[in-house]
Amino acid sequence: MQEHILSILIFFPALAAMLGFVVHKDSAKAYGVTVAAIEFFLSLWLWKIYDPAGSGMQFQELAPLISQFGINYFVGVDGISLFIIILATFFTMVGIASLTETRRLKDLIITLLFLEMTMVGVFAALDAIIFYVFWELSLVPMLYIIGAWGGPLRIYASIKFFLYTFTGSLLMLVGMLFMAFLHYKHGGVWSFSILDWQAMNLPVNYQMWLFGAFFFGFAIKVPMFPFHTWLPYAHGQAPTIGSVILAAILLKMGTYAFVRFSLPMFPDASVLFMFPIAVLAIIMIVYTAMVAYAQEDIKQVVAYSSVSHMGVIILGIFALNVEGITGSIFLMIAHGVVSGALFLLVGVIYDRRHTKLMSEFGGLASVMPRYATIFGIMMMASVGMPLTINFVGEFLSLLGFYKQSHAFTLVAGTAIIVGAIYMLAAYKKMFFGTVTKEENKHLKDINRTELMGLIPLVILAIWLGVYPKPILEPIDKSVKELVVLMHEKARTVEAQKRIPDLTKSAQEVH
Amino acid sequence: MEIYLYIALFAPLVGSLFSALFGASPKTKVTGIVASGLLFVSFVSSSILLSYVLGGHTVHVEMMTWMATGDLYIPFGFVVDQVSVVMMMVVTIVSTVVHVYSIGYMDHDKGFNRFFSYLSAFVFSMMVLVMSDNFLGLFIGWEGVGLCSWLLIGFWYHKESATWAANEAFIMNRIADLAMLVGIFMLYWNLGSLQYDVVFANITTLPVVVITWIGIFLFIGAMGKSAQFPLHTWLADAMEGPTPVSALIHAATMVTAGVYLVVRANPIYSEIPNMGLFIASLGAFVALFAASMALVNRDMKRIIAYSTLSQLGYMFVAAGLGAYWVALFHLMAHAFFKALLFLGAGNVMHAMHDELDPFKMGGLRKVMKGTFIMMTLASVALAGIYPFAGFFSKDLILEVAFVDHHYIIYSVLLFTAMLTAFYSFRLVALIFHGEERYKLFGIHPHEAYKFMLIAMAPLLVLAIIAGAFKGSYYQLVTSLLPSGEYHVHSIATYWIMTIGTQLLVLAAIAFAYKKYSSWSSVPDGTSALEQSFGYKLLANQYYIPWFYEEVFSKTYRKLSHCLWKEIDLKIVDAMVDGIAGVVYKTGEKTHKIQNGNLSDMLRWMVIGLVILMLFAVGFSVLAMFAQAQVEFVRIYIGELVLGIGLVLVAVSVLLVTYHAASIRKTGKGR
Amino acid sequence: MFEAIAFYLFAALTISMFTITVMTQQALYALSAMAAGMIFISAFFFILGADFLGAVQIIVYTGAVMALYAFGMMFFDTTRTVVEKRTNPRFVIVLATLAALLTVLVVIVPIIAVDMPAQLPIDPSAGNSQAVGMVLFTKYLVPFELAAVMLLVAMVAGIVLAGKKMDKSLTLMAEEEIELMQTAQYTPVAHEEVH
Amino acid sequence: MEITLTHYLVLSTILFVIGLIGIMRRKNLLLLFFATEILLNAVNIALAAISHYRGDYTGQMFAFFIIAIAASEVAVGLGLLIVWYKRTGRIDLDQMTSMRG
Repeated sequence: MQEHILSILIFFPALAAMLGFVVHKDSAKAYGVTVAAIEFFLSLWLWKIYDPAGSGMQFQELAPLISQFGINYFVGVDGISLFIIILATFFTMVGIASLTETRRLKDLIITLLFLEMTMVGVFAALDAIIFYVFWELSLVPMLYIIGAWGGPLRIYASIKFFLYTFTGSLLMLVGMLFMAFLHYKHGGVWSFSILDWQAMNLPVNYQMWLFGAFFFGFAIKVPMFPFHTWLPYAHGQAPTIGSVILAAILLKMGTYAFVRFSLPMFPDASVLFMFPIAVLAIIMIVYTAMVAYAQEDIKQVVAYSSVSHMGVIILGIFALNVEGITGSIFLMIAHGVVSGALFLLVGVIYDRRHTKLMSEFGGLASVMPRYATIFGIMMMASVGMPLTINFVGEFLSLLGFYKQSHAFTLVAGTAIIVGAIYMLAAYKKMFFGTVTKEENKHLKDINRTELMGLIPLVILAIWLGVYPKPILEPIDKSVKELVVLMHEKARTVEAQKRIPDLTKSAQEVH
Repeated sequence: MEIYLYIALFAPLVGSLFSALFGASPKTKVTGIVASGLLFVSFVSSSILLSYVLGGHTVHVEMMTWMATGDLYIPFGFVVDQVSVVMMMVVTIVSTVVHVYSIGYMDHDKGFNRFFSYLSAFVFSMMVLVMSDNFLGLFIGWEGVGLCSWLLIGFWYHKESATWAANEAFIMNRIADLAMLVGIFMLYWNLGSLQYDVVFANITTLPVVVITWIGIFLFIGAMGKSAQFPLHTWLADAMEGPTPVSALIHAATMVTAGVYLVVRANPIYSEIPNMGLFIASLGAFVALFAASMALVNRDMKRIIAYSTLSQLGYMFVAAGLGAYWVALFHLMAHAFFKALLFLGAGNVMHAMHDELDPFKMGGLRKVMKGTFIMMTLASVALAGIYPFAGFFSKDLILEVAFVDHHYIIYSVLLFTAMLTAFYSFRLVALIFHGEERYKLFGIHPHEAYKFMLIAMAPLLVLAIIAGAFKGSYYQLVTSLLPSGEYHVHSIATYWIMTIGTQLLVLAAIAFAYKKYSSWSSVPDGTSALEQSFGYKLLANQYYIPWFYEEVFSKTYRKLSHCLWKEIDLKIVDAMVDGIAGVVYKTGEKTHKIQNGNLSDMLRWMVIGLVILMLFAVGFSVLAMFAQAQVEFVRIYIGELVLGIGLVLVAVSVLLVTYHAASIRKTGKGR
Repeated sequence: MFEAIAFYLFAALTISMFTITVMTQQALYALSAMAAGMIFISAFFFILGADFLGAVQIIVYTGAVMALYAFGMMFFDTTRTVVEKRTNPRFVIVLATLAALLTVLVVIVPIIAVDMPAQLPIDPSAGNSQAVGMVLFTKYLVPFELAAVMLLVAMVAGIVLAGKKMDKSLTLMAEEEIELMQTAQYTPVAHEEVH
Repeated sequence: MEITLTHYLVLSTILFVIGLIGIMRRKNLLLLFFATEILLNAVNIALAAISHYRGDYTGQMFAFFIIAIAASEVAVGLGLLIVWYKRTGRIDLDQMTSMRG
């Protein structure tokens, strides 16, 4: 079973979803929770049997699909993808467990389980075609979730979401095909294996074009400024569960792909485009944080804040050193936990009042103290309070990028200021002051179902902030391999300078 | 000894978590008692550690790894050495007193349990801050106290002003924290470690420019936490919090964290003397600046807050001039008498039903004898009268400035000392002497609980006798900090200086008493003094908060609104929608081509054929050029292809439009 | 000299015949002009030494194709003048010229520029028909057979398509019957014509 | 006064133009067929000429096959035309709009 653990992880939810059609609709939720829990424990088991000392991809599985074009079913995990997979299974479980939706619940759960398959698939795929297939497939369930269970503008939002991300990924597909062709030209055989591609040594101008092609696909997914506008609509219209999954996992696909594709395949281009991307990331951080401050809808605040944090992740990735990349991968997980939790929290109040306008609230701290407390903890995690999960990631990302540019880091560091501004302002508007609206006076505090989803997230947010080592170590190991590979492949002097030579520094120490 | 270290550190955390368990439940005295008890335990452990450190040892533990990646390795490490143990003592003493006091002060408050949870959490953060053995650990505490400060300033969250002040404090501190983070980044990338011992051992290997930048960034961090100009406005607004909070956080401990940082990082600042001079000058400026604002203020707590600011200025003068032990000593002494002053003010507030204007009080010494004595003595200590604590610490700073030949700083500080004496006794005189103006407002003041007064007693004692520890303190800390006896060489000068200062201060006190002890009316803003420009300037805090609000807050608000409405929605998003719209409209417009008329289709076919062949010919011509090895064509082949392609597209578009026009014409004709 | 005169003569004739074919309003004129044009084209083939092709041209085009057209036209009302589309003639001419020039360019330039070697060099010793036969039955055997099959299929298709309802004759049927038949078979067109 | 390949190609082009003009202006389906025949013949001339001037039979072969294809096209096309005429009584292109997009 161990050697097929990844296939089981990918296809178990899909299988369960298909079986779900015959489950009676009253027991659908129990069924969904059970399946998601089993999947989550399977992923935990994957972590347990994952060998932190081992190098490269583990639990590789390879089955030929179209062998003359080198397309294989090829999956595997390393420290980078392992935790995002666990995060995905975790959030599906938490999401289903805390579902309060009543309309067509069974369909929703089945959709979510399909979505889980695609998410795990994306992060486990080592073949570009498999990766692409899961990447695109993930759009479909999300399209349904937004389009079927969303708010009044759901059709517009879901179509915008779909077309926007789809357009980006088409460019990515072109890039992939060209990569495979280059591999064919170079070595005489077609290959879509990511590992083969990482071993290819491309001329700098090829790297630049390919980097650009991949960049659009990833950047729209992240979403980077100025491709971010689909996100507020999607979040604004999506049901709570949709927003949670979207923010926690789907956005990570973009940043993960940067680490998996762009960095190891095009190290020179990464160095070359580092500063333009850093500028975009900084605009993303500051600009979206300011836009978040102007929002009137609490969900939009969280949506824009998640864009802002994604900027820090991007910055960390393009630090191109171990500290920065490790930090940004950790921040992906942290951001997943925190923004997922924040969206769940917004869902809680939306269920009660059916509005997300902050002006409708005020003084909730006295009516719903538990809710206010959890929201406060998560808000503090979001603004990067030390000993919460976000701080570790943000600190390492910024620390890493400081090596590349001092001034940019200083500007990007305003994230911690502007982040505090919009979050505190929003918190003040919602929770502080006196209760002015009659409807708010008798709001029920958070109930058990909701706590079930939120308490684990709170624990996670603090536990990983205090003791990030179990996660940080495997990530660090894989990232080191990545950086070594990048340094070896770097052709330009600039790239060799910017990407640290780990082998040399290791020798110096010993 | 490690066990005591852990007890001292974690007892407050346990207290906080214990109280947090009852956070949403109705008030129980238990939380207050347990939290205070645990703090006392922490205090005892600190004392044991102090005696251990006095024996010449230090304790250094590494609890566990926090972050480790790449070359970065940051543990949760704690160190109890001569400097941190002093801070630990100050923190635990003041916080124990404040905790016990708060049991009485917060007696009638609904958020009693919550309050103790926050307050103990603050103490824990502060302990982390002072005990950490690396810069990032310090940063944890640094942010932790910021968080607790936010929680406690906004404790009465239903008050708009309180939550506003809380946010202001947090955000201003964040600005400074960013600089501090950058300083930490610089340390890491230059030295590869954030441990104090490693950093301080290797700091001299760096170029001076780098050290200067590190020093600047770390100091900006310190400026935020210690509310130095221009990041000072939050401190006065922070007085919205409950008074014990002001005593503990905004007088005794948190605001002195900046001074602690500079003292702790003394090996860095010793390398850059110019920076030190700048710090000292800024400190002197802030001392005077804050004292001037305290002169006219009509809010009891704000007056004391400005006084705190002013004293922080003193500490920075000492630290900037390299007299780190003096700075730390003043920090300690100041913590005692300023906390006492605040707690006394808290008693008065309680008695006066949260009235803060001293002009509406008067004559309270009859009903609040204990408080009156304590506040008077605290003010005496603050003014620096012999033999109270302030005399030993504050006059020492004056001496330092004098001995180092910084006469401008010296005279500024001397003048400030007079102002300090004046505003302190203006406050005392207005509150406790003169007519009982409160009767106009129908208030019936009463003395605070006995145990609150008893709780304050240790502070009173320390405020009086702290100066006596100077010798042993000096012995203790100079084993870690640069030593330096600051004695005026000539005995005569020394005596003239000391006695002169005392006389000036006494004169200021006398003036204050004379002017305010028989005050009889409540000023209503019509007197000539209140109309004068100088008064208005001071009363409005030099219009700096107004300036910040108008220039920064409003701009930020407007800018962000504009970014959202004008740029995000109207440009970025509209661009995307525009592209989609163009595609859609093109489809709408051109679907007429598919009118099913075979004849038209044939014509389109010919047009398409022409366009495609134009492309083919264009490309082959280019290929020919490339083959002919025309250098520029080879270089600009991409651009050429693009250009010719564009021209071809333009031609085809022209053709299409022309044709479409002709189709429309025939359509009309039909 | 003789060759030049022949070329220009036939060129002029062909062009004028085909112009008539394209421009005339009478279907019968068009048919006749085209038949003539086809014969003149075969003249070029003879000039170029492709005797066999010339013969095939005359036989197939002027014989078979034109006969087919002539028979086909018997079904239609050919006496009516043909109504043309009202389009900008200048545009049509420009477009047609451009297309023709480009086609020629695309096809010819590589042949001339690259100087492709002859794949099946003309053998002067053998006569044209003989040589064509040799090539046709060796290298192009399969295409040739395929072409034969295709012709057969086309013939069958032509018969089947044209021969449907041969038993009914529109000329002999009464108006109502035709009407009935037409509406029953094809109503949508009649409706769409209204718009 | 040598007749070169260029002469033939120009002739072929002119005939092709005529054919294209026919295609674009004819509305009567039958006459449209005529125009396509002209196009095919124009190409045939070019092929035969190239074959001659380059001493290569390939051109002639292609012309031959083109003739064959033209013949079958006429057979099928006329059959279809007759069916259409039977249905509608007209063979105008304008009425064939069932492929409207």
